[in-house]
Amino acid sequence: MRDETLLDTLKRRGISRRGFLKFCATTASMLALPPAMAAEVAAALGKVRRPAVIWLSFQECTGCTESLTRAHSPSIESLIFDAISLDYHHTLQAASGHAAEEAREHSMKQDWGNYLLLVDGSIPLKDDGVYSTIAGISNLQMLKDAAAGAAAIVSVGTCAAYGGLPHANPNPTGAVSVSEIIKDKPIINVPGCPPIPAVLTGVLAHYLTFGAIPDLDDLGRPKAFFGESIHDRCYRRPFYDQGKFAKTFDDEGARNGWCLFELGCKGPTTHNACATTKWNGGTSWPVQSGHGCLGCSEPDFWDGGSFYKALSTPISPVTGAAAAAVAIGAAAGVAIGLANRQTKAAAKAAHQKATIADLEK
Amino acid sequence: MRDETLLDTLKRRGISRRGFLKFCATTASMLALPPAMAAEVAAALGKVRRPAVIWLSFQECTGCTESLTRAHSPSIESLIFDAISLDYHHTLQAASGHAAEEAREHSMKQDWGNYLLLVDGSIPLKDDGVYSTIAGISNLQMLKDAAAGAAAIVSVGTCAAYGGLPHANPNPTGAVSVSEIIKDKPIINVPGCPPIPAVLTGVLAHYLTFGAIPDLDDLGRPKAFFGESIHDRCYRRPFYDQGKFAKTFDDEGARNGWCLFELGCKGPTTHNACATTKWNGGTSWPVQSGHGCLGCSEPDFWDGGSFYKALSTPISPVTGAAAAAVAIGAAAGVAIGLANRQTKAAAKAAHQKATIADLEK
Amino acid sequence: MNGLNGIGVKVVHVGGNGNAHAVLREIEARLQLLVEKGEEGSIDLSGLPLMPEDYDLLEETLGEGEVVAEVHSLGPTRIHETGIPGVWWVTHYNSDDEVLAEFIEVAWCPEILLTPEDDVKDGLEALRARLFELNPKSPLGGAPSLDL
Amino acid sequence: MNGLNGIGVKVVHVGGNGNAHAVLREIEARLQLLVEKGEEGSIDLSGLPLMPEDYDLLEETLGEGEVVAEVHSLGPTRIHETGIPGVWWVTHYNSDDEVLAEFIEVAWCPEILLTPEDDVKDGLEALRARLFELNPKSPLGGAPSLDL
Repeated sequence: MRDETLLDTLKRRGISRRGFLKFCATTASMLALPPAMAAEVAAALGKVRRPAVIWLSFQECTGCTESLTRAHSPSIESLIFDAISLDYHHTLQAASGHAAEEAREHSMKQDWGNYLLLVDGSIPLKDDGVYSTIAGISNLQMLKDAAAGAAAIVSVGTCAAYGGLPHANPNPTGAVSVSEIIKDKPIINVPGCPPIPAVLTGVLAHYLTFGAIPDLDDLGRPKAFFGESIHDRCYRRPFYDQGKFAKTFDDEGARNGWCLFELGCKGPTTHNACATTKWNGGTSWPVQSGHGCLGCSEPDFWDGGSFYKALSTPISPVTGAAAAAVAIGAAAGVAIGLANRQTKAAAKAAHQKATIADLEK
Repeated sequence: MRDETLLDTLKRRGISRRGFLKFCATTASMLALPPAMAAEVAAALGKVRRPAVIWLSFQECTGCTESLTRAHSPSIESLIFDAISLDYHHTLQAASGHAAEEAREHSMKQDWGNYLLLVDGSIPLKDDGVYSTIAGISNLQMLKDAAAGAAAIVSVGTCAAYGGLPHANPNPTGAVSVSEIIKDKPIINVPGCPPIPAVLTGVLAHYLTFGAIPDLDDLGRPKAFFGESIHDRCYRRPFYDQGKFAKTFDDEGARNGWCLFELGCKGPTTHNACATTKWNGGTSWPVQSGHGCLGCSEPDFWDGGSFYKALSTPISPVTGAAAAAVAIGAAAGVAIGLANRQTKAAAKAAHQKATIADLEK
Repeated sequence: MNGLNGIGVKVVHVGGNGNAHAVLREIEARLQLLVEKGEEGSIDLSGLPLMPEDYDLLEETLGEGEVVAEVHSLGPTRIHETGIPGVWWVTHYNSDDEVLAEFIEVAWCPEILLTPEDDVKDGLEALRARLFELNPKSPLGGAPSLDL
Repeated sequence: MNGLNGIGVKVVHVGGNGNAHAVLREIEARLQLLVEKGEEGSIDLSGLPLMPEDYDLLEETLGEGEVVAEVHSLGPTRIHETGIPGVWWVTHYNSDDEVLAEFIEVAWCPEILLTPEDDVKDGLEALRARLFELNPKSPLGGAPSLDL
């Protein structure tokens, strides 16, 4: 079982080749790859072994785990989780206390140097980390131990990525992010309060597909999902460009679905995939529900002032090359190919016969 | 409209190319061509012009026309009729009397030498044909006039083909078949009392497809439909081979669906397509309803003795090459290809890439 | 006995006439041809007389696959993939839902599902006409190249 | 105002954000590629933000075609040919009927309808196993040749 490929795992679960194709098409969509890449994704995923994953939860509210496990029930996303060998998860496993810690140590030994370490929650450093311990071990100690044998670390949620709410003023526990402690391992930040389930599964799918971590931005976030701002991908964006703004939450503009910028929307300074991925199985997302973006995937978003105060700086109407491509593309009829969220993928989007090799690092 | 092709005609009626493909697949099935021929049928039908057709009804009960026009409503068969230019039909046209006859003469003149002449009913010769006249013209005269300008003649039903019921002893009107009067034109007999609608449309489809009349047997019938006996294609045939017979209409054997030979079934001496085409849109046919075949598509079937007396001659269990092929084919797994009703088509059935040219005369 | 009701007819399943086996053998042969040479083929089910029991045997042996489809043209055509991939059951109906013809297709995809080539040309014209209606001012005809 | 009901929200159709036009232009370009080079392509509808009005415009402009199909694997995938032949709307759902991904395929046939090649090999094995169950005595393996 440990040595079987992802295709084997899915076949054992009765997933047919068409199901696998669908899985790959959906994964390619999730990774913002051009649709023609689905076949290449399939070829890669069909060959890779299941990676072992250990998941540690520190100073957190369990919102991240709730968000991820309650995303879609027997769906593509759950299959991504099935595709990994999730050896240890505080909240989800049956074992607890010392028995659980023994299981963790056993898994770590077995895959030393190769497992993927997922962490949610911040790590309190004040008073020797006494504010959050598991089976008598401080979060700091457990993180250091587990990180030592990890191939890479994924910081799940804004707390693990940037300290999040525990880190907010006055930060009574001295909470810090994973990257402030671990300096010698690749760390992928998947912030969000909570993070978007599809983004985490997308990162896992990328790791499964390419056997490497994705391209990251300056804040350690995968560019595929965080490369553009909420504002750039917002369906209300054209109203911003036309100067049509809601001034209160119940005025004519609000009813017409105009831009929420003046009501404090942080979309222009927030990088996340809500505008395209949406929430609750694609049902809606904050801006669609009529509320501005809080900016929850950015560092220190709790300390950034009122959620209802407009960003003071004028925002350049179109940021970056991808957005410019939208404008050109819309006129030229190649909009989607060029507006692709992943820069490398975008460059290949026009070539139907691109291969995985083109996208690998 | 007169010059348009069949594909044009169907397109004008809103039939798409897929619909045309379906039409051709059904037509190929009707003609007992191998399914791979559908594409070739399509190519041929797409190019041909609509032939003009004149339909004369003589000494008959209108059963033939009823059978044909009430076959399927807006179906493939009605499309075949749409595909021809039915310029004159006693029963179906709105005009009557002298006006109708003028229309007929006009059509004949317009397509002199090229139209297809369809005739149902026998022609009474006794007393100068006085027993059946139309607008003062005897059937004999009208047949001779119309036949002179026809490319070919189709005798629809047993009356036109062999005299039928009017011809039965003591034949008070001196009724004869078309072929006893017309000697200088190709005549296709489509007997049956009434004839199977699909067989007539099949003959028309063949004429449309190949631009020629189909292969005929000794009695002038298209071999595609009359090449094998009812008995050879009967789904109860295996019971005959096993010696399992119904002895009365309500015994154990009748209830078990055994062979009706001993109850007078004329299947072994009757050539027709009932066993495969069935009746009423494929619902059933006499033998399936528990009654033996009357032999209505054979000459003088009214004068052949009781419908309930068993054929006295022992019948060779398998007649002809095609039936032998069934036996071999059933063992070898190529049953349908070889059991094909049309000999030429059967020979080609194994070759998926056969073309229309292979089948044309 | 008086009247039709007095006639003791009952339906007994007597196992078919054996022709289903012949059809299954032909399917096997065609499937081998598809695997080895990629050659597609079709079997006309009206070619051999089949009893209802033979149909049952065919259906049970082939089973149900992952795909169902319906084509609406000249009445419905209903298609399902059987439980044997590559083997499709295609039934043409007229608009009264009567069976016109029935085929087993052994193919990557039943032909009638594929878009006819000429239709795509017509489709491009139709799409351009609709786009022109939507926005008469935008340039037409020469669609933008995808090779940027 | 007291309570949520007091908030005067009403849905107003304001005509979409214009991105439907961009998608239509890409479909046009891909369709031309299909006509001229036979090259198939696919457009991921999650690639550009679309408002409900944009969906309506897309659906109205493309219309409905002759074919509908459903693939049952990993939840349903529903497919329909649009009124523009060669343009297919493919929506993948999970088993809770939530949309996972949505594509416009410009192709002779959407890829997921085609039988995967390896499945046919497995299918031939499966059919042979079933035939052997039906009749253990008959010879197996070497299917009869169709070239007689």
